[in-house]
Amino acid sequence: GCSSSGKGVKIGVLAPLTGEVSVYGTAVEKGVKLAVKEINAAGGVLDQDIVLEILDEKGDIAEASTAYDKLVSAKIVALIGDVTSKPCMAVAEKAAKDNMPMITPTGTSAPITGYGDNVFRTCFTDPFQGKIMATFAADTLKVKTAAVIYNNSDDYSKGLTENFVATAKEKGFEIVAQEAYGADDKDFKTQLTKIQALNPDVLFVPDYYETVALIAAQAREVGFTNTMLGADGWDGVYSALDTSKYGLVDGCYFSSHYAPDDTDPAVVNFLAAFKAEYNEVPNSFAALGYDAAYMMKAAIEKAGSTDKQAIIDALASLEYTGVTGSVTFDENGDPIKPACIIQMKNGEASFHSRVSLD
Amino acid sequence: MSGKTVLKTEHLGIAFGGLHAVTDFNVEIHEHELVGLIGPNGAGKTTVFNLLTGVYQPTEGAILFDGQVMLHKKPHQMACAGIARTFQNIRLFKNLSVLDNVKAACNLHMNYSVFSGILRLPSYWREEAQIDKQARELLAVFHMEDKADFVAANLPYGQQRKLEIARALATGATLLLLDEPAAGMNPTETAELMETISLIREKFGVTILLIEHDMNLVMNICERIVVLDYGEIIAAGTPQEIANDPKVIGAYLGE
Amino acid sequence: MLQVKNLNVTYGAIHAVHDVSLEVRDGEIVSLIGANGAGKTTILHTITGLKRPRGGHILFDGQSLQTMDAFKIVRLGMAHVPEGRQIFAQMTVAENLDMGAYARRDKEQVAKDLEAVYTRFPRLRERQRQNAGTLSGGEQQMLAIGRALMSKPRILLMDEPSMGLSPLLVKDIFKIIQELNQSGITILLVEQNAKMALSIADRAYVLETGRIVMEGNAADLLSDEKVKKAYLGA
Amino acid sequence: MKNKKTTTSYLINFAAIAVLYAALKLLIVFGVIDRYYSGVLLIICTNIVLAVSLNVVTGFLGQIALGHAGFMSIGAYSAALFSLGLPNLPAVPRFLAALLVGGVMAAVFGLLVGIPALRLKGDYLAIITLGFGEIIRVIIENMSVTGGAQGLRGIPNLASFDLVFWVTVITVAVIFTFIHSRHGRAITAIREDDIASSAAGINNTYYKVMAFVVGAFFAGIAGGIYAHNLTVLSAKTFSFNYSIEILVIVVLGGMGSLTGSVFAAIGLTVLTEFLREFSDYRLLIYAIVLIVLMIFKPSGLFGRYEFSLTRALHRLTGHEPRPGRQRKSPKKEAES
Amino acid sequence: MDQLLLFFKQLVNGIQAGSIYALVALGYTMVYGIVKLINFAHGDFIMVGGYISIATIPLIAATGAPGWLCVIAAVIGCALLGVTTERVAYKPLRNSPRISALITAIAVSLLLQNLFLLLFSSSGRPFPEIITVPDITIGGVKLGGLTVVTIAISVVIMIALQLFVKNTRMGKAMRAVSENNNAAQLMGINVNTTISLTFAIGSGLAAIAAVMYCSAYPLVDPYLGSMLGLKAFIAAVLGGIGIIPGAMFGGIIIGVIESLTKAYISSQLADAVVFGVLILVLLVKPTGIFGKNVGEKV
Ligand SMILES: Nc1ncnc2c1ncn2[C@@H]1O[C@H](COP(=O)(O)OP(=O)(O)OP(=O)(O)O)[C@@H](O)[C@H]1O
Ligand SMILES: Nc1ncnc2c1ncn2[C@@H]1O[C@H](COP(=O)(O)OP(=O)(O)OP(=O)(O)O)[C@@H](O)[C@H]1O
Ligand SMILES: [Mg+2]
Ligand SMILES: [Mg+2]
Repeated sequence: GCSSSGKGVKIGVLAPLTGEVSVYGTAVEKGVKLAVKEINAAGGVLDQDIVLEILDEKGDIAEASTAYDKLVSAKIVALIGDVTSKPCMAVAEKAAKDNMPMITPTGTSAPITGYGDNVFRTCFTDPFQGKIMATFAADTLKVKTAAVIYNNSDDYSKGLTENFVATAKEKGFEIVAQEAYGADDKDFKTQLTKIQALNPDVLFVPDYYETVALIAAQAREVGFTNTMLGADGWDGVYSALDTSKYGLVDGCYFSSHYAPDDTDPAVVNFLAAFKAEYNEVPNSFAALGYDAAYMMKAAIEKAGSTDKQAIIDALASLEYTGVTGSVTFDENGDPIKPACIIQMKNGEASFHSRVSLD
Repeated sequence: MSGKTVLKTEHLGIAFGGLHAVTDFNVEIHEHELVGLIGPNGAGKTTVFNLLTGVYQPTEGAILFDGQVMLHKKPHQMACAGIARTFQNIRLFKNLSVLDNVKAACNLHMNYSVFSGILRLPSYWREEAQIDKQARELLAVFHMEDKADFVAANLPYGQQRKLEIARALATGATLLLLDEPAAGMNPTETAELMETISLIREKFGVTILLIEHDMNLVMNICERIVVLDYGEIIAAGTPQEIANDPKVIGAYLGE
Repeated sequence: MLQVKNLNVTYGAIHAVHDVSLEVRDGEIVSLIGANGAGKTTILHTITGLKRPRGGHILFDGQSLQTMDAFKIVRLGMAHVPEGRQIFAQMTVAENLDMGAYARRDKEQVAKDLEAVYTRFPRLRERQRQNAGTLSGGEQQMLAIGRALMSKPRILLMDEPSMGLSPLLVKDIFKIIQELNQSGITILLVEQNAKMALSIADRAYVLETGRIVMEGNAADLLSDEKVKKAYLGA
Repeated sequence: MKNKKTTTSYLINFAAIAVLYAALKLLIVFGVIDRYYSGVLLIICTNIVLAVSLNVVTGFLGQIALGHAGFMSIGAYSAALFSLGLPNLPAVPRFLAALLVGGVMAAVFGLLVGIPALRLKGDYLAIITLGFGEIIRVIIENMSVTGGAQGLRGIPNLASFDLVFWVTVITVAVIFTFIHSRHGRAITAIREDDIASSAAGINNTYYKVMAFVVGAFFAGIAGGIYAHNLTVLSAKTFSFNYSIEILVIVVLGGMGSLTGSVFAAIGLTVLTEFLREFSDYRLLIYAIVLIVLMIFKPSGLFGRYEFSLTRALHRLTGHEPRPGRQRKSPKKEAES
Repeated sequence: MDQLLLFFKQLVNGIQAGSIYALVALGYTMVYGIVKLINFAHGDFIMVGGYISIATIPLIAATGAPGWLCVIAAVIGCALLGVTTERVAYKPLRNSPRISALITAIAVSLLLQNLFLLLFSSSGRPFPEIITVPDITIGGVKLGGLTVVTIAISVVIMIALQLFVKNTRMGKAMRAVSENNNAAQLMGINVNTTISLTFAIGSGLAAIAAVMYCSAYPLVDPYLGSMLGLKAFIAAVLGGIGIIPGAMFGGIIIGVIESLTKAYISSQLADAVVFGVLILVLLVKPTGIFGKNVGEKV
């Protein structure tokens, strides 16, 4: 933990800092910490510093739930977290009872915000991104056939797949194959060989960048040369590829919250600050954590107090523009914002177009 | 030869791969008898015990116990039928108390259910009290009542052998198979063991088949001796007959 | 050749051996007798380094063994036929004997000794390829002795070698022990069969509950009333 | 056998438990034990149930089983689906019935798995149970009733401290009496020497399976508690890593000591919570602690020792009961 | 595409994955065969080997030497790690219940994972391409050069190990130790060095496996070893744990089953099928495919 003096506005953070999914947890943590550092440097909120109570939950439901209780005992006024969907739900269930203002930066599973009016998120929902990419594939890429390879034991991957497939029907292109793999799989050649045999126009790979890097490489190995599509989980895929392999993902697209080459000062400053702080390129997890922190600050300021209900109301009517776009929340607490499509080309991920669901 | 036949084997035999460890083994043992089974090392004596107790399944022949044919019986079924044994190299429940070693063997004639056990229903108390009494009495026969709460592994060697016999008796067996009970005992201890054996024979009216290399013991307490060599019976008869049988002397006793 | 001075050995709380002193001179057969649990095995284990003494000294040709590792002690030319045989159950009879010669390099001499063992125990030759674990009790005992001989020891510690052997073989074993002794191997013999042991031994020690209570000329002990009553069952 | 002594000792222990319960209850009511600590209490109870149930198989039957989480998951899902299916049942019966359903379902699977698996021993049994555990996981992940990868949501939060506390007490008590009945004796005999046990007339297969089923049953109960405490289930949770965590508790406490399982369950849970402060260092420290403990206490903290309140009291009041082997009084473990 | 051709492609995919399992399983089985300890940390030794390689490759590249020489550093590093682990963590438990040693092994695995999590963060590091062997194409089926190398290495190691254990003096010592520690000492065998050597070899193999694995799946993270270790262990058990050719065989089998299941039954249920096969095999042959059944003589 990194709690300083008891005084100040206490905000809780829940994230997996150890265990298999700690990659994402630590990224979020970095984003949040950076934001709070800036906020406090700029005078904090309500003339007080923001004090973070960060707890690890190992990506485990039970741990998340007790960790949340611990945060409540520590008298936090609001919660940023959790990072992955299922712990998120366990926490949301309790937070709803406490009417605790809660923003999950990255909990993408649709039901999370359904637990109560106090639950918000900064990221896209699985359905949203699934639809976005299907729309993009149909309208922009004009594909006739597509295949999906997804992680069968991951709700993010599965959620995106379902919605991508559903939308494909509406948009009238054919899904020729849906291949699954397990959580810890490293070898996807079999599934890819099957897909390759059907030679679809695009391959949708809804997973996080480390797995994506492996899949991309093996897809090319079995001779699949067409375009691959992904979602915000792809952000950072270059960091998982050897420089000599950057070519593998050339001409691939993924949906994201912001474009690294965006000239919007918010983005530019964030990238600069992050690089300065941690000497690495942020991925979307970091960006979302960063924005979540700023939103919470904005809400508290707007509420003018640390009263829970006040903060929740403030969030509900918040209009905020940050790194991951300009956000308002819908009645569920899900963000209303367009997605931007990123194109990968020789080692550069650059803005391609903005897509929103009509 | 008084009394009815307890055990009868017909052409009993077993082969391990090519090796015929026991072949055409025919014996008939009568109630209350004490028969010795002797023979050179590797003759097949222990194997006979393993066949009689269902550890090995015979490759030929049949076992009749109390007139019933014992076919494809598992060891515990043999025990329930009334054949109990001790082992050439002691096999106690090392970390259990002496008392529990005996009680464990009483299990086969206890019958309160799991639930009465868990809920401590009357049947539990009744049966437990009863076998507790039985077990202690049995230990008393071996002068071990004071050792009841010792961990079996900490008993001196001689008493471990005795405990094994006590455990075998606790199954309520009518036929007792003892595999080299005197092995590793000095003459004094052996003498004591001989008394115990005859005693339990009187007290529990069991029939005993016993393997032993200690001729002093065998010749003194056995009424009848069967001699095995290379898996086959080479002689059978009273101790005197055996002691003077040239075949036996040549193969086993030496002179 | 082998000297044990005020040896004390404990198993946790159990004090198994008290101030035991004994010596085995070059070329002797020394026998150690005593009731079950007297501490005989413990003493042998301590001499060959399988068990560390609590106190006391063990000297073998002037070298002190009490802190030496078992495998080094063995390589000094000491072999041990342990209680309970301790054969390699999953190896064949032949492999077991081969292991006996592990510390030796003189190939052809090893081959000769192997032949010698097989002639001593024809049953082992019959069973060369059989897994030692499936041997009968007595066969395993033969194997244990044979294996010890394969190391061509200068001193041989035997823990109840006659245990589980047929009368005929018991006689053989004691004959073999004498032959070995004549061929120059010193022997420390632990036996339940005290009569036999004393009849072939030069000297003997009587152990009771971890203490030496009598020692001396084997013949004298053999005729000693107390010993007769306690160990010869007469 | 059933004399004054045992009866009084039962009473004493029951009294002790009741006192403990009252104490905890008061602390909760007066908020000394806040949400967080009572949450931890629930997890401790779950782990206790898991540990003592696995101890039946690993400690008393002496077989390594790496699939315990599998049975737990079956209990968890079936209990959850049951209480989801009967929304208008009053909370208490709904919860207890759900636990029972969970337990029974797990026991059924225990039977199905046990009969073939227990023909193997040692490491082979370990790996085969692991296999079954993983299969169960994969299947749950691919069924629709279980919510598949999305997990099962909206399970009513019925696991109140009072109920869970008493369920735990009863579990420990039942397992204790089971182990100290003829059946338990047979099971430990098999552990000691299965050749001798069958020669003594014990039907090894029957009792092995029995032990396995009892273990599975209570694992299922633990699953039920877990489900109604966290309201969300994910098949991933019940991977073999979880099975191993449970095994660690059992071995650390001492195989064959229920007292050990209980205290280890408490100790390790508290340790995990305590280490939460150290965020990324916690598992490192945890591992080191584990290694050190194993090296210095190879047979677990309690070995096979069982704590007995009755004995302790006797010692305090001076007059020792009949010395010798540890006789232990039931329920005691549930203390603390 | 022609179904038969597709089938062969899938078969090759299976063999590719399987050859890695085989390589890992060899190390597993080696240690188990002698020490009778399921060394749960074996997979994590592989992880360590991966990081060592990543660290050394640039240095080697700087000297202009071929990158795969990093295997030397990895082998040395892992061997040392293995021996130290044994001395520190396992040796004290030699005469304790085997399960205590098992728990310790698990703890060691946990320790390594989290140590490397602290040292190198949980984000995976790309593994450079150091083994560049041309692919072989037979009738439209491409056999990856890497696979050929992996299989070749596994086979060589398998044979070498087999000969070593069966025929050399050290090998005999190992078998003796694995059977009966005390008796081995009485034969004049230095048990400690024997066991250390066993771990050195086993861990050395882990290092080789690491290089091959990372070349096939070029991403190294602290958890790389956990699932791999498990799969390899299953392969070893399937083939008959402790039996060297068994490990090789088991590895390939597992790989092929996985691949064909994904291809023709269901990609979701692949793991379940693999375990199912394992269970069936064990039920039919309780000591694995190559395992010899050694009943206890009563
Ligand atoms: N499972 C087995 N596999 C192969 N051979 C066996 C097996 N069991 C026993 N034998 C062989 O069968 C023969 C008889 O063994 P058994 O143990 O019955 O001898 P025994 O008469 O008891 O000898 P001893 O008096 O030395 O105990 C022995 O030669 C032994 O090697
Ligand atoms: N591993 C052990 N742990 C605890 N006590 C032991 C151990 N081994 C032997 N003892 C005790 O040490 C004492 C001596 O045992 P030891 O085996 O040396 O006697 P022994 O003379 O060899 O008896 P036997 O004639 O039965 O072989 C006995 O009281 C025994 O209970
Ligand atoms: Mg025999
Ligand atoms: Mg002895």
